[in-house]
Amino acid sequence: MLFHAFLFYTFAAVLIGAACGVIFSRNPVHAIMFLVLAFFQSAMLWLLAEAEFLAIVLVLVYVGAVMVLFLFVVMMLDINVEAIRRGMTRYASLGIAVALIMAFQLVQLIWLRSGTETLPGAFEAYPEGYSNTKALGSVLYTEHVYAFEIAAVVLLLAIVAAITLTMRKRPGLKVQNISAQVAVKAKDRIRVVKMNSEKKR
Amino acid sequence: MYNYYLAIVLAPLAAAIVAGLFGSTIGRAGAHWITIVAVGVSCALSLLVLNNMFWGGYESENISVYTWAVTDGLRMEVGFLVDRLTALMMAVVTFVSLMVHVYTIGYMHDDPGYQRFFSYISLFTFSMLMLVMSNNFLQLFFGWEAVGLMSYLLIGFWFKRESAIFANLKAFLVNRVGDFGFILGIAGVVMFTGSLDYAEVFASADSVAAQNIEVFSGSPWNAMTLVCILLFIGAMGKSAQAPLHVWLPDSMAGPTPISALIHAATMVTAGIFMVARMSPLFELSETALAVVIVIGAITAFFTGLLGIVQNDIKRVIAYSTLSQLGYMTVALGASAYGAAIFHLMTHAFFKALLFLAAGSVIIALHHEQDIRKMGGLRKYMPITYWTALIGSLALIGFPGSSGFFSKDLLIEAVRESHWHGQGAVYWIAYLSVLLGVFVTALYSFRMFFLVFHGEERMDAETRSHVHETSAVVTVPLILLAIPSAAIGWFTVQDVLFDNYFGDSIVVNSAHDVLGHMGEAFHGSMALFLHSVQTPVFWLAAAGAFTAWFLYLKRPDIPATIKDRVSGLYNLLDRKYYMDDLYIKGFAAGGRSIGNMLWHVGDEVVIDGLIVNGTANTIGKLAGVMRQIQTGYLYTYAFAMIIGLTMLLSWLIWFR
Amino acid sequence: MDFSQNILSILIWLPIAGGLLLLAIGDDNDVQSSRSMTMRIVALGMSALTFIVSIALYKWFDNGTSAMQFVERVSWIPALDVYYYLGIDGISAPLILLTTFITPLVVIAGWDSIKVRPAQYFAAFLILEGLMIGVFAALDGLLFYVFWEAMLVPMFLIIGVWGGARRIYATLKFFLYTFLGSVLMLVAFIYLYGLTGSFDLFEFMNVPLGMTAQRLIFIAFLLAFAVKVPMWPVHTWLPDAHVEAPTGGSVILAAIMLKMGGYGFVRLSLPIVPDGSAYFAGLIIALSLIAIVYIGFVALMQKDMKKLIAYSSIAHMGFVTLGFFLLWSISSGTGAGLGATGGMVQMVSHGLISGAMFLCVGVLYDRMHSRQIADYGGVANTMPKFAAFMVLFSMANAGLPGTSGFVGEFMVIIASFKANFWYAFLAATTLVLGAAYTLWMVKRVIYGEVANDKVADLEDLNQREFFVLAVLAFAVLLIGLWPAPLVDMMNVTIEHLMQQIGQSKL
Amino acid sequence: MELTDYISAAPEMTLLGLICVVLIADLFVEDERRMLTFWMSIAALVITGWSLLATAPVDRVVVFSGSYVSDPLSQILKITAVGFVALAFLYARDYLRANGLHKGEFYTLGLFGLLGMMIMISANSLLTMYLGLETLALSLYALVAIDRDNATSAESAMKYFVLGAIASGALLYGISWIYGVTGTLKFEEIATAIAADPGLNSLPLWFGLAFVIVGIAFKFGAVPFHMWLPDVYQGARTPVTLYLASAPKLAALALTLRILVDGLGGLHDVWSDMIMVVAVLSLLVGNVIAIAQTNIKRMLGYSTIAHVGFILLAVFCGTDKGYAAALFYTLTYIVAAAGAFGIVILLSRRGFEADNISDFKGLNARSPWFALMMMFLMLSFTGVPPFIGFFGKLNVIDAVLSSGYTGLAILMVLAAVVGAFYYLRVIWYMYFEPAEDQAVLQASPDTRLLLSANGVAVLALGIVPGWLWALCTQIALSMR
Amino acid sequence: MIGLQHYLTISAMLFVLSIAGIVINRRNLILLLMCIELMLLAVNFNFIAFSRHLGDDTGQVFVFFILTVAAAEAAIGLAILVVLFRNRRSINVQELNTMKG
Repeated sequence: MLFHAFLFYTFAAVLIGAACGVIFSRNPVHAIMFLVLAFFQSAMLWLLAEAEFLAIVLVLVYVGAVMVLFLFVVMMLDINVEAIRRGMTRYASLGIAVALIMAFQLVQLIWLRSGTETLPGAFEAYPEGYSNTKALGSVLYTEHVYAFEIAAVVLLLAIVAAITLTMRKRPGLKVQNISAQVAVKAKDRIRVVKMNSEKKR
Repeated sequence: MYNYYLAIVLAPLAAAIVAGLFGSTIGRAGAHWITIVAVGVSCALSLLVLNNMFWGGYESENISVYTWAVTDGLRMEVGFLVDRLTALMMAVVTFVSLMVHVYTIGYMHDDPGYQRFFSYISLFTFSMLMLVMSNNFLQLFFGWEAVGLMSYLLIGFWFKRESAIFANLKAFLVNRVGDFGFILGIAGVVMFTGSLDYAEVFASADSVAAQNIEVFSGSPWNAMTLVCILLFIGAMGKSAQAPLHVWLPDSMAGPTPISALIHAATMVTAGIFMVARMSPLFELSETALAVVIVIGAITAFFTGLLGIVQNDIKRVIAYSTLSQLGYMTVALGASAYGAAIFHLMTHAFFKALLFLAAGSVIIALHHEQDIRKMGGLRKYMPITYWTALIGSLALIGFPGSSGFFSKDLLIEAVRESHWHGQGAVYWIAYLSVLLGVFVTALYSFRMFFLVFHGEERMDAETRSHVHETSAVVTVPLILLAIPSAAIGWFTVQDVLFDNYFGDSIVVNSAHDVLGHMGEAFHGSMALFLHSVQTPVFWLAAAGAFTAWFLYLKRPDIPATIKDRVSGLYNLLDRKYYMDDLYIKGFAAGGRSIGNMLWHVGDEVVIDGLIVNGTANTIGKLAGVMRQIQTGYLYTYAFAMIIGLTMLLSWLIWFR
Repeated sequence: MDFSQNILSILIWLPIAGGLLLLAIGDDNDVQSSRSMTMRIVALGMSALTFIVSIALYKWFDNGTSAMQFVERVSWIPALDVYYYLGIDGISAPLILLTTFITPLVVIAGWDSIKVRPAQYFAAFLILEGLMIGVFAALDGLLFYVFWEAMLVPMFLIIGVWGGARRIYATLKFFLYTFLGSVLMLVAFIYLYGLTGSFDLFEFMNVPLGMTAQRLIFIAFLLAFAVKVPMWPVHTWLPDAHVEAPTGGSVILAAIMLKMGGYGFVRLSLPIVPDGSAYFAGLIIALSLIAIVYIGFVALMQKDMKKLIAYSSIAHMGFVTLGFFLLWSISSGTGAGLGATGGMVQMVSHGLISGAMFLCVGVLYDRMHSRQIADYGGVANTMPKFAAFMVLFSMANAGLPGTSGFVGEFMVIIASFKANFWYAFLAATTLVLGAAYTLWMVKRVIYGEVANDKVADLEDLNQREFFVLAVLAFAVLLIGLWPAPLVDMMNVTIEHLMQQIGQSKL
Repeated sequence: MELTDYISAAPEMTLLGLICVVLIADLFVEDERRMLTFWMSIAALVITGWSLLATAPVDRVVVFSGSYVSDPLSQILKITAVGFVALAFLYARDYLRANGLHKGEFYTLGLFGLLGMMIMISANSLLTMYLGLETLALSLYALVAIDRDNATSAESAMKYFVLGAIASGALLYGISWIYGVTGTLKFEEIATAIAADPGLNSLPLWFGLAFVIVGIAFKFGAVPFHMWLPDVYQGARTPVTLYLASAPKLAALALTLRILVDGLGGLHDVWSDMIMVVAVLSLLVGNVIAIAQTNIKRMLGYSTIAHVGFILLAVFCGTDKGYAAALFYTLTYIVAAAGAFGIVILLSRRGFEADNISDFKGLNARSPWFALMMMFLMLSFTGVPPFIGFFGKLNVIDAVLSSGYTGLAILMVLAAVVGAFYYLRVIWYMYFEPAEDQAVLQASPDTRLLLSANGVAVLALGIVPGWLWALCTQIALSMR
Repeated sequence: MIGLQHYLTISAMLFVLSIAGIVINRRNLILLLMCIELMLLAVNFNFIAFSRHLGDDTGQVFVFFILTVAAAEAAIGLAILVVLFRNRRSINVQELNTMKG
């Protein structure tokens, strides 16, 4: 149990540190890297909570796909890192103050005002032979099939939207029009232009 | 008789409508013929009515013509009350009006507004008849205002003249001040009696006198006193009693026939008539009578003084009218209603005569009105001269003239009115009327001498054209001169002492000065003979003599006096500064109040601060609030987060 | 033909249909074109037809009952229990007649003086007429409110499109002011609806209400109606709106729309919240008297003829509210009814007189394009007929007996004397002030020497203008000389109203 | 899982299938013949509408293990949504063609958005609600940015996206707490749980509620979560704004009613206060800032915020009358909103966006009929009877008053007066000012007809509002 | 004992950090997107914690869907970002204020 707690606090500390890194780092690439770290730590923590499936998905989907996408974009956009150095403007203190207030409120909620019944310590461990993946899978295709299908729609929509927004025919791009090339006729290839001979001045 | 009454009233109205609306169709002659015939019919029928009343023994009649409106238990009707008082007034009004109509043919001969003028004076006659024949307060007020309107229109008849349109506005507004009191008085009558009808009101007069009303909390006033004073304020406006007299002299800017008809003989006496008509009410309030007598006395004496310094021929007569109206009012205050009405009648004749004579002079001198530019007209205009002399003598109360009987008895009545006590009220009244006699004689003959005698001060061009005026002018003069000279002699006994007015005028037995005098009255001749023993006669003679001495014998003296007492002279010349008070005080004050309320109240406070202020505030607020929408994403996010934090804080700490 | 069962609907919808027809005909800015002519004839025809129908209404109207007549009641919004519920009594009938009488005159007056989009102009007036009649005839609160608000729109356009230089400020002020007033009335209506479950005005009148509720409802009504009347101190929209509106707009505004406020007080405030009205009666009387005196002084200083008449309207409408709210100050006997009758008569009369005055100014404006008193002088020299009318209407405005202007003022002053000497005293100041500002204007405009070349070139009234003014003059004199037919229409209803108000609803 | 489950969800499935058909067909259509996509989309909408009518349930049907609900509320909202999406497509077509934006993606994304709305409307659990919301939101983000060469569009899309993501984050956080406290995601079960254990009605659940309200308020555009709205309304191309301003409001209403009423109805006394604050702020801020606007789309954006205040105040009452009023108000509001943006579209042409209020100057001279229509719409917004907007306000005020909040009612009407100013300004520009732009309006006859119908509808509905109100009342009663 | 509250605390810290990141970041849009990812991560923690606490798998299913949607969202967000960058040549938040007021 103690080890469990040790792991929890370690991962949590790294997670929070990584999160701070995300919001405070100057370079977006670094920020992304911190975010990746944060996701890894989260996955660890989820594993500790015996949510294995989601932990894996988080690493696979997020780190494997989404974060890479972020990196792609950052690289592609060729953003001048120096130019977008973060500015802690004069309102930053106000922002932090509000964040602190909210943190205080959440602490109030979680630790002080939530009543006694939520206090009992650890999560109840799963029984032996329990498969988190299997359990989720079984409800995903039965109870939550409707939601699952909507999720599919959302992904389709994301594809459509992303393509709509980013795919473009560049004006300068030269593309072959094969059907036109095939359909061309001899008389179209050359045009005989009649014109008057130039007058002499 | 009902149809006669209707005819008397409606004939001038119909004529006025025809002359007014179809004036261009019927032409000038058409206009004067139709109106003269109509007024002639009225006059003839009025005389018939008078005859019936006087000698025919006809009873008074109270007839309703139509119901104007009935609501909430208050009947408002139009109707006629024809009794002896009315009959006398009708006769006077229609007779003078007829004379003026005829006279107008000559006077307005070449005026472009000829038809309009006839329409107006006919309409005036109608209005005046409605006033005197009314049997209720509503119609009285209608007539009251209608004659005011006609006066307004006629004073401003020459509407291009700035002085005329100034005078007519002034006349109307000052009259309106009187009407302000008058309508309140009527409202008071309705409040205390629940009726507008004379008969009903008079019947419940006693109960009114028994009531009190708290105008200012804590000081109950007798209801009758209040009502009577309010009604009398109306009379003050119409009959030009001080301090509401200021409009009358200015009204001389109108054509002279109007001055004769409206501003001497008829309309201005409406107030006198009204108070006499209301005698059942006034008799019940000695306070009101005291007010009446004091106001009358002040008017009689002080406006007379003003006549002395005037140089405009019509204004001199106007001031004399004011003074004479004051006499009548004094008589009313002394409860000698009969004397007031009698003086009203004689005054109507001789004052109309004087005005028309003045008009005749004005025509002859091509609309010159300044007496300093006249003189010696006797030989050019004999008829005018003699008729004017008769008028003047009647005015000063020369023994035997109609003015003598009315004025002498009036003064006598005031002297007899001991029930006012021996206090200030009595003495003010008595001394005013007595000294007024001297003043009257002084200014009347001053004018008379300056116009008809002495040096010829007009320019040569005018002098060469001066001649007697035409018959349409002189005939009315003569016709008016006859009653001016003689009517007093024949009617004084009947009107004043033989209880001619009967029920029309009610006098409290304690106040019945005329009744008291009647016991000592032994006929006209006796009075005539007795006259040399009265101070009145000597005062009048002294006045006339002074005038002769100052203006014919030693014409240099007046200028010296003027220099010596320039303060007094200025006071008189500026009419006690009353006009200044009204124009620079009230009118200008009213306008500056208006200006202040408008610019400060409406524009700055209501519109500026509240209306536009709110709008501008919202507009500014919009300008400020839109600044929150900075366009920056982090502001937007920040706003959301603040909102969220607020919700959470409320849940944690305030719920 | 007996169409008495639907006469109110006909009166409402006939002009509206006419207005839509005009919009369909469309505009032709060429005054001479046949389309333009057809359009005008349709406009006149429709308004005249409405007037003729209203004569039938007058004929069939029974003076002897205080009950609603010509009642129509059809379910309109069953879900909200709202009915298309029309009916008139002695209070609304004269105002409807006034509306149908004035509108054709306005159409004639605008015959060819409107050059821009005349079809829309006339359409706006016809639609407005229908809506105004609707207000007077509606017996369902919601229906009343619908007509009440909808009325603002055509007037908003009339002032805004065809108005003077500052028309936008004026029309927005007009709209927002009146809108602000009326939305609170809506809240009051809905509150009452919550209590009764119906918008029927009679239900509103019968439902018992506590004192607090009555006071609050009264305040809500007060704002709506006081703005419309308009009472001091919410009057400042009126001078602006009047000055900027085209002649017809000013006429309708003064002649009829102001009456909405007075009508609202009698129809709604008094019977629905009698105790609230009693509680605030002193306030209303004070405001009315302030209006009479204060506005009298302000009117004195106006340099613009329309503004002067507008201010005088405020003062005159003060008599209306004064008359209605005297009831509680009159301890015993009669008099309350007299005040209310006086107020009603004053409304009708003011409709005629102020309308006529605005038409007179319009006649001058059409010729000289100025409303400034200073630009005129000696108009009587060149326009004698006009001057005669102008003087007549001015005298009526000053409340001269024999004209309609006198009748209401007389009754109200008499009634107010019964209430309190000082009420009557202050009210009677109008005799002086009213005459002063009106006749001073007449002096400066009509009388005197010809002031300038423009005045010298003025042409006198043409036949069309003469006709309009003559008709109004006739009406003004008729009511002045014989108000009995008008008063008789109201008597029974007002008597009934007084009894109704006399009973507490607490 | 039964076959009937699928039958109940047939409209959504039909629509999804048809979207795929349109999507694929569009690939093979050349740009000049893009109208085919348009007509196919319209056909898809018609078929969806038909399937909605065909599967209309008499009673409340809950399928897919409690994820999906079909009831009268969902029926009316869906049918209206389908109608307004179709209207948006019809109005948009001319504009898109004129501005070279006529791409199939507009329609497919629009249809996806509709699908998202329908999912939200029929959601019976927080999960499906969230997924529907995201479907709608993602389509809208893409639609706003659809004009790829327009920096303003992109900017507004970015703002919309970021703020929307924050809002859904907050919503999710709230959902997690609700889930944590009640142990379920399904609305009935949440309601049952709260009813069963009063102890649940405490801070943790309230916190969840507060976060959920942020999500709802964002979706509606209520203050202070409104800031995206003006920018997006302005930045998006007008047809997109039209789309955005109409049908999604129905989804937002569904979101509100399903979560707050169906799910958390037991917490009414907690959420009503929060909703009230948000609503009152919306009323004030929306109306006041709108006065300062010069861009009509932005102005209408702020006006939307103000109207949302009315809708939320109706919800705030927590009574059947209030819910009915909210529904009625939303339905009638979007009719006018669609018309107003339709007229903005009508006025614009190639290369010219008529999005300044001053572009309306002199419209009466250019086209009296459409000026009249625009006036109708503006008056309906203002709440002048007999236009339908008046009855919307009437019902809301009635609801608020019957719940005893007189002060609120007065505040509402005063806000309406402030609001009247900027609507009147449009009328003023149209009628009182001379035209700056004399161009003849270009629009196909069917667009003209539709716009006219739209304008007349606000009047016609106002003259016979009874049936709609009866319907709304009936639906509100069925929500129990 | 490591349990519900600890996980909730981590979640809360992440949530607050993400919000702080959004508010104080004035320059880079990409960072905003990353903060949003952090926020969703916080939500996921919550769901997992509650799911484990309640012994109910639904919460974890929800997380699954959140991950899916978040991926889609990220794709669209980045697409918009690209569009914006193409038009503006910048992803600086402080330059994104052409619409305001």
